[in-house]
Amino acid sequence: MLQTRRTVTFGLVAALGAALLKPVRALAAWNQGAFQAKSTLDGMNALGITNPQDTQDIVIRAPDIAENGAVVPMDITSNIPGTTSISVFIEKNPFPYTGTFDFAAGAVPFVHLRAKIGESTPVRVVVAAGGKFYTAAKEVKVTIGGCGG
Amino acid sequence: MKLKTLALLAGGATVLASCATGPGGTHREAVRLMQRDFKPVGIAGMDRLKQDELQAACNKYNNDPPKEAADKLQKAQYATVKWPADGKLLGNWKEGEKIAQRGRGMAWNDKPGKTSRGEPNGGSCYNCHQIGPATTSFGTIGPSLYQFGKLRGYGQDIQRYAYAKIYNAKAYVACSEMPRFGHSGTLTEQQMKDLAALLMDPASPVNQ
Amino acid sequence: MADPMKIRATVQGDVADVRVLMAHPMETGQRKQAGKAVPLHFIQSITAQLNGTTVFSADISQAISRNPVFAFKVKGAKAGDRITVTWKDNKGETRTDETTVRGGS
Amino acid sequence: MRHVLMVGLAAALAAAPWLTASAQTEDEINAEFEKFRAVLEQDNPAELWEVKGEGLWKTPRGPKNASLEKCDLGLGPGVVKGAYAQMPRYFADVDRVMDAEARIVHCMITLQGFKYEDLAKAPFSSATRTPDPVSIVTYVAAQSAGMKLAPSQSHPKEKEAYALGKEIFFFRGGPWDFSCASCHGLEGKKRIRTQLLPNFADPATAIAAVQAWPGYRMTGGVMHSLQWRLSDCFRQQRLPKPDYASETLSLLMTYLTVNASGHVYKGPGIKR
Repeated sequence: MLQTRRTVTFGLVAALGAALLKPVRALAAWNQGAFQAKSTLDGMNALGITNPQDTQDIVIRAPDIAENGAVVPMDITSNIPGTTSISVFIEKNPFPYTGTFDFAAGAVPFVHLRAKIGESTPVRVVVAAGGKFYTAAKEVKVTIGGCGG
Repeated sequence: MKLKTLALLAGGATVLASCATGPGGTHREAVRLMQRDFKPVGIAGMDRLKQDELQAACNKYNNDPPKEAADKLQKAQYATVKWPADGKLLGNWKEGEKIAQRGRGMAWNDKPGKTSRGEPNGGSCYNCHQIGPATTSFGTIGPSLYQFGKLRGYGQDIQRYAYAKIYNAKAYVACSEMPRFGHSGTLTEQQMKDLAALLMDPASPVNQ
Repeated sequence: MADPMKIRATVQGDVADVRVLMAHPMETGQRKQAGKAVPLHFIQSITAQLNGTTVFSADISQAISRNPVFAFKVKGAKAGDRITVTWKDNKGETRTDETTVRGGS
Repeated sequence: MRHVLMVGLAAALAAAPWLTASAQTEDEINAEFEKFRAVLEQDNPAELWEVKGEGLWKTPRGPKNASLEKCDLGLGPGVVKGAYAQMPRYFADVDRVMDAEARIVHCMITLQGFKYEDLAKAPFSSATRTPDPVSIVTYVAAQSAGMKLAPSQSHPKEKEAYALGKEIFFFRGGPWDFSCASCHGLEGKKRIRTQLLPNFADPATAIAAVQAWPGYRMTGGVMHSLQWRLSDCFRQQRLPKPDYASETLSLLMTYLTVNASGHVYKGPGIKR
């Protein structure tokens, strides 16, 4: 379903042409079901992600221990040919599904983002490529705060 | 020094006179400016800018008083310790752990004896000390207190030391950076007993 | 009105490194102010175009940090190309800014 | 590609150690923080306020409908480039040493007709509001990025300011007997909880005080200035509250900045 939505979106873009003024995203619905899912699995189901294969070809560069859970920087790179999107799940956040990043027309499958992490958690990444899903995860530990004053 | 004297001339004869006594003049001028530029907020009144004898002495000696002066200061501070009327020095280590974790109290928005959230004042202990093994985010300004009782013994003398050190740290090291939790009215007698138990109860995780 | 974004785009070879700073509170709905929960307010979607063609887009949640920072890479870009970034939040507010790709050092 | 390989290797090496955090040394944790602080610094949201501050500096505003382009930050009216690296400094028109934000406030009052009482009412940032002087000082500070700190110490009042600032830094008071030096005058790498405490009395590490503010604070996601930071230090010292943009704060900043003299200013900062 994830894959289908992207294809439809890009098809529309092509149909309307490059001079399209409105942002493409306005045409695709923000997936409320996935974003409100309380587990990674439910989020994946809502996005139509099925049977993601474990892979070494997704590189997640994030801190082993984050200095501040309010801003955890991550660089995510997919080395899988034909990557069209990268989705991020912060497994122990109240709503794990954090976002999907789509690459088209020559964008390199890489994204840098900064996210809020409530407690130590695996950060799971799912890549869509060639109609299949691939996944990798990285543990991020969040320490508690400073003086509390 | 000469330039400073000139600059301070405008401040009036009293300032000049104090300046002639040396670096103390700069200290006095700094205090005057702080008293002018600071305003009271809630429980933090202007009296907090008035140094007591110990604070003034520590500033005077750059926190390193000569032995004789240090002994005198420590003796006076030890005399401020109010011992529990019931003679019991150890409370509940579980309560002590909470007090050790909490870093709030005594600041602008806090209330007398309570934090702005209505909790009892904290002791901020983990800010500076390693204590229980479960907390890895501890500070290092003070020494590690892990296995405090196990290493020193659980006797009455060590219990008294732990209680008095929490009550008035300056009774042992005149210009220690550790607050005087009993003397300043930050912690209650029961809270100090609970902290002493955290360090001294053989059942406390500190001593495992 | 929303404050402007800061967009930086630098080309190395034929790959442009695009870095975007956005001014947005990204309220999670969990934060309390004066005892009352601040309602959810966050960017939901982002689109980036190179000379008018969409190259990067995203749907995101409130778990993205306040004042979001994103970086991505675009192949086939050259100095002087136009990069346009648009965001839209859950209240329907939107902001578009653009920059010109600069040659790398 | 090399980058990717390196990251992959690091990930492989670091596969499990977080699970045994107690075995991880302070140095390792701090090295990890340091590595990602560099990542965070590369794109600092503080830049959003630089842009905003520049607009505020150049736009005619206030009861007198004037811009700040005639404001003298010490290098002549309107000169912003490099001014921050030489502040605090003595200003003859007010016969005192002023730090950058105090000077900006002075200019907003004298040139634009704003009132001190209004500016001092809520001078610090919240999640939803950044006071104008904070944005402006962020802009002004950014115009000295990459320059060597060289606060002037030629005027007698500037030398006096350093000596007085030093006294304020070491002043012990309040119910907990704290001074600034209780946390920021310590030898060795001391920490409060997990936070490393730079020693501002030591010229080698004093730069950390000056570098950080104005800075973007990740906790709460707000832009704060040194005025806020020092005020908050006094709160944590359990002392009363220093007046916004007061002389006392300028004196303390003089002490900190002169100690950091000669270091390259790389701000505005990004802080935990």
